[in-house]
Amino acid sequence: MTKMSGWKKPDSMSIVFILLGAIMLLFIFAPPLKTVFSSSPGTLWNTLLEEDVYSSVLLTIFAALTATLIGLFLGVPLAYVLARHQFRGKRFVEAIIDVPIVIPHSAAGVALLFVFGSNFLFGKILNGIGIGFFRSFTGVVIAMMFVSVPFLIDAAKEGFKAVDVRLEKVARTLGASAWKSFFRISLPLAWRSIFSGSVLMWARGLSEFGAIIIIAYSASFLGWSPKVLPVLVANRFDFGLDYAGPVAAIAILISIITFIVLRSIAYRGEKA
Amino acid sequence: MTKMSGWKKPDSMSIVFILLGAIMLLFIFAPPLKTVFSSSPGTLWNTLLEEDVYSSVLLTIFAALTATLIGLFLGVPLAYVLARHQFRGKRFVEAIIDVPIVIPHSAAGVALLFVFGSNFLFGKILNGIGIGFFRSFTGVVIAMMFVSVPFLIDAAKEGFKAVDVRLEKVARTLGASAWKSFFRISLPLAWRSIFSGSVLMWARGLSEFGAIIIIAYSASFLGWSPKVLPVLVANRFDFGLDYAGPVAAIAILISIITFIVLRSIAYRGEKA
Amino acid sequence: MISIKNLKVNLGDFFLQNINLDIEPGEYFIVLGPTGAGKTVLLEAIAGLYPVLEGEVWIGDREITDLSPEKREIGIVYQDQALFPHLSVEKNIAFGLKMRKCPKNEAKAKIDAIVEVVGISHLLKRSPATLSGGEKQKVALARALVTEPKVLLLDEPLSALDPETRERMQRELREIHSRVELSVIHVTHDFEEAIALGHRVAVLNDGCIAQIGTPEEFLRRPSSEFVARFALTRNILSGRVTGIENGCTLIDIGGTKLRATTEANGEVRLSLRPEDIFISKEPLQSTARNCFLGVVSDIADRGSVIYVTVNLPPDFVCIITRQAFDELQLGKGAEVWITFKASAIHVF
Amino acid sequence: MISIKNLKVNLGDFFLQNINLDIEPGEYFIVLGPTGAGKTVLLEAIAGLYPVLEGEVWIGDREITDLSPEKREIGIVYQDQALFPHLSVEKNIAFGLKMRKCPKNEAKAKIDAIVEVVGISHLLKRSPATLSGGEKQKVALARALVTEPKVLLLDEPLSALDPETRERMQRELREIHSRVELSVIHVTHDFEEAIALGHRVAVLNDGCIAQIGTPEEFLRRPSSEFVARFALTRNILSGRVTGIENGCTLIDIGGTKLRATTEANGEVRLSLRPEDIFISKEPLQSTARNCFLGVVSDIADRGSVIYVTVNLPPDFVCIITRQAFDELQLGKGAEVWITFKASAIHVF
Repeated sequence: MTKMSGWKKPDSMSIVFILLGAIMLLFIFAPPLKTVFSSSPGTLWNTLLEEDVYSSVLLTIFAALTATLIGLFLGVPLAYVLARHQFRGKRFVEAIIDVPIVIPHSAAGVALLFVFGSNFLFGKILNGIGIGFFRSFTGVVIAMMFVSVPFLIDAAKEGFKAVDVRLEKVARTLGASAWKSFFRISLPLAWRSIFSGSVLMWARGLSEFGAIIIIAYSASFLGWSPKVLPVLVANRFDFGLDYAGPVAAIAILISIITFIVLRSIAYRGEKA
Repeated sequence: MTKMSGWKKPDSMSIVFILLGAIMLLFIFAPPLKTVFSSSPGTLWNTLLEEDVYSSVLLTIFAALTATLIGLFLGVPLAYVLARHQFRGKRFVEAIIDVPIVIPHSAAGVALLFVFGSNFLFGKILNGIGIGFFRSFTGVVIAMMFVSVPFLIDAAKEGFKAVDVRLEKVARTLGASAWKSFFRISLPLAWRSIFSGSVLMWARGLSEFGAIIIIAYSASFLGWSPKVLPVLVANRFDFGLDYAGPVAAIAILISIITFIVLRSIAYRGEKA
Repeated sequence: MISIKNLKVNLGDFFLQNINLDIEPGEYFIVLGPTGAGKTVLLEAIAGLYPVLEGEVWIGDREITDLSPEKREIGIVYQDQALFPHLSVEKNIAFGLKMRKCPKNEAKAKIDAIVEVVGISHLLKRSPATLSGGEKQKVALARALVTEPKVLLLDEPLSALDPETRERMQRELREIHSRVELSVIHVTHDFEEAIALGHRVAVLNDGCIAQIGTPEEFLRRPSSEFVARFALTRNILSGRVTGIENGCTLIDIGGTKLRATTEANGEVRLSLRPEDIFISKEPLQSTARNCFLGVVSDIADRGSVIYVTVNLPPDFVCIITRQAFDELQLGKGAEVWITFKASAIHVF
Repeated sequence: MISIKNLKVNLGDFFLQNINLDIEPGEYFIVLGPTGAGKTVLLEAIAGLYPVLEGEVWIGDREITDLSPEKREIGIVYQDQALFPHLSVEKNIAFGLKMRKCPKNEAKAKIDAIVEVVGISHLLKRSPATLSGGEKQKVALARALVTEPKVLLLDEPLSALDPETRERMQRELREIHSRVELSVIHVTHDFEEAIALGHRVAVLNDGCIAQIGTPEEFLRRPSSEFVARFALTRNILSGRVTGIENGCTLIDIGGTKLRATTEANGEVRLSLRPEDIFISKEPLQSTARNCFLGVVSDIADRGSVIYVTVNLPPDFVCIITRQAFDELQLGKGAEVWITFKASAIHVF
């Protein structure tokens, strides 16, 4: 007499929604998948062995990592302040944080030049201490950081919000200073969100093209002069889709695989 | 005898965190602000009156809007399914949704060509019904949609999650079908998140450069053949920062102002 | 009116199974269980809101197991009321009528009637956010009742309320129920609420029904120690049957010999309700077969009543009114006599 | 031990103000108030976790108003315990000692001692997520107590527990408190909890203290109707003083004339506790000055005790034990006599 209740028979809405959702997923996932499978593994391997490809991969990964580390140092405190304090204009500050997501990427590159270019304030300071910006590793890092740091700040903010503020309060009454309560309670409990925000920031940095092409078409790095991966792809596309395909596939593989692996580490052991 | 408690005296951590946070905010907000104020209002106005600038503004805004509307139609159902149902592989599906954020933008353009290009499956279908993709308005819309739809889906998902599922259940027992309960209860209660997700999607579409430059350096639109704003900025930058500045300022102004205004509409009446 | 036959649902960690309930028309039926016993899921399964693995749900002679929730004519009220926050009180109540395409005049008449019964006519234009807990509860009740369901499901409807409102709402629930005759299934974890409201009560434990009966049966004859504890029977003791004397069974509980009316043998567990024990300064002349001298070891003041623990050993918890307590002038360490009938002892 | 002088804090919608409390060393002090009265904020202000607008906090003869929370030696336990989820029970308890740089051996000895007192030695290696509500509460208590605070603040520590555990924990709190002598401020919305635990009680209403006193004073002499309602004094009536007879004041409550010992005049509000009313089938021969015939209009069964409403009019709610109820064989509509002393009537 085993039977399923009527509830389990999907209603018309569920069917339509799942169908529309599947189209959406197909739209999102088909292009990268098609790109990856359009090149044979052999072609991908040979492409990866080209000097301007592997130097580009190294530059891109390393620059994005540097940007993420600086982002952690400056962004996590901001996220904590926003998660814990109420103040006038907080909405506005939160809107500002998302500004880099919404301004056109090439305009972001131009805007960064306006501030960090050698004729301008921060640029002069950087120059003064011997750090170049235009066509430099620093320029790449700053561009990546600018466009990607909102993801880290937003994720960290949500992470801190999810930590019961009373845990910190109890820690204080037990003798912990504000610093100790932050490092022993808040940070360990929010690390999952911060880590997955960092992964997103890193991956988003990796993906940046518009701001970087304005600032650093190529950058000197470890004796090479590589372009970042997105620039390399666009550069090769000038010679046609067949030529750009394998590099695009490599770029996609690197970002998707690291993103999904690191993200699953962040969520390991946690329920859906 | 009025005095403030010791609690109100900021501790050293608050001071350091606010300082670091302020640096972060300055880093984010100074470049766009500097760019906007580097051109006089008169210059901005004259630039806006140039045909290739205003046609570009119209193309960009309208294409991003079209992308957002399609995103709403396909993305909101997916978001609802993800918010309400548990299934194996849900984590993976959620990771897939964020893939467009993390793959290099130029690679995304290449990937879209692999699927929508005239030699490929969807491209053939589009061609068959007389819709071009390469260098077309459709291409711009699809590129924008691809890179920006994750923002809408994620926001809508969070919005639906915040609606107590028991409201829908009560509606069902009161005689509402699944559809009615969705349109009368779930959607009105999640609209704020969906709207602010749409704003973010729209603004993110506006900002796309890498994928679009691969697919549509310029597109035919209302008799003109404009480039999207980010491409126009990069294009003008080839002639120098002074030439690109005003267009970058216009692009930044349009995106920031619409973003902040629409966002404050979304949150109007809600507490911080 | 409503019959649940062999119901089985998956609760993730465990199953709710072998659930058989027959609820009479107009009966106020309570399902009692601790937090996490699956009480809410049981209601949702009945309403068609949670998948059923096995079993059937019938309303009268019509099986509804496969019906979608909107066709079942079963109303539900949740603990935190689940009012639609974007609709006014009036529109909340009208929602069900609108969904069922009830003509406007008729809807108005029905709303006016139910609002009268529940006593919330003055709240119609308000937004749910501005209501107090008790008011919200009444609106949720009116919203469910206005569609004239065959069965009303109440999911811990009073536990989010403060004690005073809860008592008042219990009384009002009894009154509303007596005015609109329909079958109610009310789940709660509060034993006193069950006793105060239920015609019959079912106790859930480990996914099964541990006992079904009237409140009186739960107080007098709990089927197991679990039920006895849940019924706040504060004295649950172990003993050994040692013989029979004058028609009473003698039970040795660590030296003290109780007289009980049971046919059990060997090691036994038994319960004794605090209100069945009489405390006095002098030994009592009565027909009660058990009378012992002990020492007051704990006093728990509850305002109107006071729980006095008397140690023989073992500890016996007794309840007395404040008035009696003041008259007896009890304090910790005082010597008192406790007296109870042989029939007050219940052996599991 | 701890003195709060003229405290004022901002609660957003309103202020908590004119708060003056002097708590003795070793006193168990209860702050009672409805949900949203600012009880938690009051505790956090005392602990230095919430900004104080005006006023002072003293421990002994040391002002601590400006001290940061980690220097105040005030422990706090929240309603849902707020255990650090990423630390084991042992590390939760050790946290405070570690922060205070207590040497390892000494810390171990202190933990062993407190764990013994609270009775959780067997839980040390467990993760907080695996504990039951009562166990969590004890761990939170041990964590606060191990640092030997001067004052312990308890924020509704028992209200998240089920009724049986709550009763047990009340008893254990009393015992733990008697073993570790320190001042406790315990906030709750549960009047019975306040009565069961508090040496003294303060009632909060509208941001001010409405009354401070012993539990007995709250039961016998509530300062206002608000307090009386909160103390679950079920009979609150309006009347008019009509004269004096044999040393008793006559109060007319809608036709029925009560005899009270008050010097009030004119229109009055009065309260009468249900346990002060005696129910009988025959008029009672006693020194009690008030004796009336009425009709049973409602019966609310609470298991051990039963609330019987007798209508004269007006309604009088009386409490009797189940045993007495069974003996009287009461039913709705039965005629009964109610009897109470003149001194049982409290006029506000």
